[in-house]
Amino acid sequence: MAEAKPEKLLVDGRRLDGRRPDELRPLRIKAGILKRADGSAYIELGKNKILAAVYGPKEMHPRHLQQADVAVLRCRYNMAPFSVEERKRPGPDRRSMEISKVIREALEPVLFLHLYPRAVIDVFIEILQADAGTRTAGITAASVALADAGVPMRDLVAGISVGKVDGTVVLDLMKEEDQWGEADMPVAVMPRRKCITLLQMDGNFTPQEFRQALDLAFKGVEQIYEAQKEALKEKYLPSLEEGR
Amino acid sequence: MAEAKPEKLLVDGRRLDGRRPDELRPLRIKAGILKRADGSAYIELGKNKILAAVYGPKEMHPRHLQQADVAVLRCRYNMAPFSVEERKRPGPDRRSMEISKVIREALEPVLFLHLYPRAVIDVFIEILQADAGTRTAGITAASVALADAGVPMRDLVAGISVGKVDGTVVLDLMKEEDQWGEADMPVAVMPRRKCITLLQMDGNFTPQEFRQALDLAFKGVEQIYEAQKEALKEKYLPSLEEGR
Amino acid sequence: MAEAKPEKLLVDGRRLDGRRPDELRPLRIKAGILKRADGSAYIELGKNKILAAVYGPKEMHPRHLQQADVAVLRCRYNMAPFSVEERKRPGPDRRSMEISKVIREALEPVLFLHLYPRAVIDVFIEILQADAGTRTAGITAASVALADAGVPMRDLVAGISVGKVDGTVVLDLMKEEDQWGEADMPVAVMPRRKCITLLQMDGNFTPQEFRQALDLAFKGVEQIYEAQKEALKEKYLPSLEEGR
Amino acid sequence: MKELIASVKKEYLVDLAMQGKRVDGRALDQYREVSIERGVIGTAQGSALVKLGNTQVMVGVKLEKGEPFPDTPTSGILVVNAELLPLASPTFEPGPPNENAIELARVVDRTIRESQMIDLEKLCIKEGEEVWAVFIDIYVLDHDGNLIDASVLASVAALYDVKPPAVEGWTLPEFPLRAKPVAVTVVKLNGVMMVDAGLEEENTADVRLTISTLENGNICAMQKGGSGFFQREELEKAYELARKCGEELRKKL
Amino acid sequence: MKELIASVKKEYLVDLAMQGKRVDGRALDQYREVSIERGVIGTAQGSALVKLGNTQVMVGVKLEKGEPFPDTPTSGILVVNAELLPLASPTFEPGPPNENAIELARVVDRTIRESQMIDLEKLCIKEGEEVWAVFIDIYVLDHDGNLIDASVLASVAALYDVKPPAVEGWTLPEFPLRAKPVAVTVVKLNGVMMVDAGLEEENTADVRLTISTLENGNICAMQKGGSGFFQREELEKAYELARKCGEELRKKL
Amino acid sequence: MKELIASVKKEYLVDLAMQGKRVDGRALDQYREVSIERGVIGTAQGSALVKLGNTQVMVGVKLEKGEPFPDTPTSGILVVNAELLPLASPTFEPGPPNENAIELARVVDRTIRESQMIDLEKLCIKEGEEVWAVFIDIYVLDHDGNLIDASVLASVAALYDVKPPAVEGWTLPEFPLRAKPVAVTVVKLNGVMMVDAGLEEENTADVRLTISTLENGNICAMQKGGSGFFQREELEKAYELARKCGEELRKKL
Repeated sequence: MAEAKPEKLLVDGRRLDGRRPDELRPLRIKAGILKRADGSAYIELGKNKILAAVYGPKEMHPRHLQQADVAVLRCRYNMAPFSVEERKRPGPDRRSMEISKVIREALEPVLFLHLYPRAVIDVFIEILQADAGTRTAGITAASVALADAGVPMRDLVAGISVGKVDGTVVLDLMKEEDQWGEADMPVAVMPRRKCITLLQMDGNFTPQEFRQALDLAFKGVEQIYEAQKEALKEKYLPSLEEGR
Repeated sequence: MAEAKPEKLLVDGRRLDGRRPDELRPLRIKAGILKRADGSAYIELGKNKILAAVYGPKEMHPRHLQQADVAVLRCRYNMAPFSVEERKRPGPDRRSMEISKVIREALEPVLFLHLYPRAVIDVFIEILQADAGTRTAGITAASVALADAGVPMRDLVAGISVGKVDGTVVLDLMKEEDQWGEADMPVAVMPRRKCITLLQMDGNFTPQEFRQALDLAFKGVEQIYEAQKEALKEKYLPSLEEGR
Repeated sequence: MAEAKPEKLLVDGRRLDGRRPDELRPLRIKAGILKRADGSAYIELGKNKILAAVYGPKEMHPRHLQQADVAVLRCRYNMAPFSVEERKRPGPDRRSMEISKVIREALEPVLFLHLYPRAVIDVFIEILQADAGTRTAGITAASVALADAGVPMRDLVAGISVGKVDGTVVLDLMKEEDQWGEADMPVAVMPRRKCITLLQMDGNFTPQEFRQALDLAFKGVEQIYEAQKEALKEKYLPSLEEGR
Repeated sequence: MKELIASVKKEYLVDLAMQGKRVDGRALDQYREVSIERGVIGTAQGSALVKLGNTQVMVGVKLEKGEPFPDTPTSGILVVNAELLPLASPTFEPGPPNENAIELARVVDRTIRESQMIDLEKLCIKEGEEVWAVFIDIYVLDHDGNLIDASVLASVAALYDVKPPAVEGWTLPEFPLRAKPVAVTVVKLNGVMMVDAGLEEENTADVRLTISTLENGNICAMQKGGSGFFQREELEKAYELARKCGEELRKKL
Repeated sequence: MKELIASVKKEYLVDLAMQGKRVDGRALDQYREVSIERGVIGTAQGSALVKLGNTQVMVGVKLEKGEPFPDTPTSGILVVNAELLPLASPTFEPGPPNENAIELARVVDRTIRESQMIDLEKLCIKEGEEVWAVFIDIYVLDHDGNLIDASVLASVAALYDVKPPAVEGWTLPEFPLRAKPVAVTVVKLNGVMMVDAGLEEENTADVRLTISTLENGNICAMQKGGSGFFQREELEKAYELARKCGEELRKKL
Repeated sequence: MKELIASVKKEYLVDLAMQGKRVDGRALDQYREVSIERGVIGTAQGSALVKLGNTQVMVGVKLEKGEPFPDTPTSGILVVNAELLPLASPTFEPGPPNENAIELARVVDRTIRESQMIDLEKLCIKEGEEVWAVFIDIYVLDHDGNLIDASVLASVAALYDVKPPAVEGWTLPEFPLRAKPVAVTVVKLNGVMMVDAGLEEENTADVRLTISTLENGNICAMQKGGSGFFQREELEKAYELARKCGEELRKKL
């Protein structure tokens, strides 16, 4: 299924799908779509289709995993076998274990874990269809799911990837750009406080490009934050209005 | 080792081994043949050679697996590496995990698990030589082993497979019939109460054939039940008579 | 990387590396070379490079593994992926699991495990470079590491391998002798009490050769014991002398 | 797959059942609202999202070239895998498939395989060397009861959603399908039989029987589950429910 | 493999041993009743069921074609696997082989391999490409002590039970065997050495030594086990027991 | 990788940091003593032992022939594996790599891979069939903080230690290397940024950022770790530290 690399990823300032360098792909977020989970969210970003669910805070079992003074946050990022071109064998691999860790560390800063000693909060992120940027889109969905579950938060977390293609710094890499581009930098941000809670990078950035990339990331995060708030409003406003 | 399919599985109303459609293979059951186990039984049905052993009721460890109001029944169906034509890799596979589950659910209805809160009863079934119908023969042996262990029971459980070969519903499929036949339906029954505790099927049955198959199964189970009682008598009668 | 077997392993009473049959390879032991471990030692014997570390006695977790009246000794013998010609896959295999067991049983006789009920002592042996005789050199290092950790001991344990090459019983097999020789017998001994705490053998020994091999082993162990004591002196004498 | 539910709730469900009623007002032989959405996953060759009430099951079908099994050198390969995702229920835990996930996958596998709905012989590329492998991945997203029926529905719908020209190396005119098996699971509450149990009904029942049928009413797979038992005549009744409800469900495929 | 036994029982066994006696009346150098049944499993190429008193070990031998190891391109393959089945003892648990099962398999492996009883060079079919693999599966059915000796006996008996013409593709006139190694395990109770320990003796002893010998009295494998130790002169004594009892056992093969 | 340390100790470290001081007298931008020993393992094609103060990391590089990945048929293979050996810390446990070991290996992998220091295209032997695989095994021997920087240093040093003629089948004039990436990890204690955290500093800090740079100051890999966060301007500062300290470290390679 390996496709050939296109000659250029950027033609006349337009990307393969017609976007400008600083443009997000089409974004859609929906809160609260699962019945059993305490909180849930669904996100589509370009061709990414991702489901996030939250259980807890609830008592941690088995007990020896409890922390006496704080709740434990557990995250599991997982790809469906059918989410990528070549079927992925079910179960965790090294990539998904690392991603689960950085996602957890991206969400921890906004949670008041000290409010729930001995408890656990579980965050599950399922990639149903993958098109680059799944970890950051997963964070975006997970923080909506946490809010939907009623878990108190300092701020939301919004994630986006920035990168470099054909020498230009661009926002929100799609699959082809991720595959053939020169750099990829996933970023997660607390949108109100402007704090960076996830930062990874591979490829080649000059210091100047690094700064540009951060600028773009902050710009993208603002739009994502709006979509997050919209999704929560969409779910809760009707019931709030009913309540009047 | 794959053998060619014979032209016919049924010639003049006789099967490959000379049996009529409603005939069992030669059956032999022996109770109490292991020293360490609390109860045990050995069964030969055709070329099947199967050993079953029971440990318990005993305290469940680790404790967090205990059930406060009931004993836990655990079953493990396992095939010896040398029990089949091509050596089987040791350890559980998906097939044996499913079979272990349906065997457990076939035995549970006859046990008084509420008598032993926090306890566990372990049933181990080892297939030493396999010739089709191992799960049902395993149930037959396991229920004798449970009786041998002195576990109180509402009834025994007797298992047998029925199927369809060359369009005819037949009792107790042998390996060739299982491989090339048109349907296989393992059944387990509480012989005195006529209750069905295991029922699986794959292949193709008309509703009428399904009914016929059930009739045959009940007929086969009666003979198996006699052999089960005989085996228990054989072990316990001598000591009972000594006791006089 | 398979090399051809040399025509002879013993020429004019000299071995491939010039040693006589009853000679050890160059030996160097150093105690206390790791900061975090409670005790540690490093050994070079020929081309073997081995690190041993000890943690404990400390409380055993999880608790259900505690023994009410005695400390548990755990040993883990492990080969680095780069320690052998062909890269070894990380993680335990059947060989290392067996070796870990016999090493534990070689060390247990010198420890006062009854002094530390509910505790655990962990011994880790890492083979950084392998050249035959790793299990016995590992025991030699481990017992120095135990002493370095301050664990009370009845005696040290010194290990060495003896074997047979070209019909002659020889001390301390090197890799080529292990590979092409006719017998290999790892031995571990409490040097002061002359008790044998590890004995394995494979190959072919006449009863007479077996006796000769034991003689050689006891002879080799004496030299190893001296090197062990030297290593401990080297580490502790300076501080003892300071203390005067 | 059992969850603890309050005994007072159980008693209420049993009482209702004895009167032929159910907690959500359905008839004993009535399914919850059935929704089948096809083509939901672009990276799969075929896909479907099935909802039975709040239960949601997604299935993706992937086609890949592979080696045939030595004993069936001219036959394609069918692999069915089920994941009880931890996001679907507080009782599902991460890790390799447990016995419930394995049973679910194997009952779906038997239903598909024994119905012969896929003409596996047509999926041979080169005898003994290369065949098409059909991977059916069942992804349980929200567990509100009756996963088997939902999984069979989603698997069959996803298979019928396969558009073969999209697969590299594909030469057949179409994906070779020839039947529409449907599974109907009947549970028993204190002797009362009902179909499409919701989660609480499922947890109150002590036994279930799944019967997979074909267009002509023939049975291609069965599976009893749970620690209870059936009387002979209850099996007849279960078959009637399976035939009748199966026909209804098949119309939606 | 240690089980807890009451300390009063242990003291009794030790007292008996000090007087040269054993709980079941045997002499210190005497085996329990030895029974060897061959050809018990039709699906195996060779098989045997060995009983040492109440200890029961079954071994099945399977022959299959396989690839040789790169460093021994002209040599057949020997694989020994041991399963301490949970039905054989309350202390055996389901799961992959633990260190006791692995040690058992490896001691049997070394005994068979180092005795050179199988002429592995004859099991080469095509150099570097195809050889016969010999799988020895040890199945412990009832554990009443001394599993090593029983397993070696059953393995050697099962190998001699192999009837090669029954194997597809086999061309040699016979299965190439040329020795009968026998393992004798000696345990030490408070300094007293005895063979064929029953379970309680085994659990009372703090150390054991297995010595595998050949027809000519040569040693082909040894293994010390347990947390105790041996004096030099005890090894001499152990060898004498192994030679003498080994000869007796070999007669039954 | 967090260990519990007494809160009074934490407070002391934070107080020091606020005054621009550290517990061992170093400056905030100062590494502990760096020692790099090459060629320590004869069975590896390249090896190095790196010490950062008491932290010790050994790396062995092995070259083996292997099959290329289908999507990069002309490219050699790079495999990085890290073992947090239980002898290196009371908090490391035996078993398969946990998330900390995997993260460590993957950050080293990205640094090596994205710097393009190994010319993988030159490691192709036969397109689509055979290429050289480069195995980098990171062996953490003593954990006193800052394992990432030590592991990158040891890996790069070990790669430069590779003497290709020693490898069977090798035909290139040399092992094709072309860059020296260096990782610098910055931790933040109550807003104060410092490099090369010792264990206690590491356990007191709530966040770290690793920046791997090339000779020209470009960045080839980054990784944030820990449950804290960074402000935008702190990233600028971290980059400056990475560039400056990276240059110093590179001189030792």
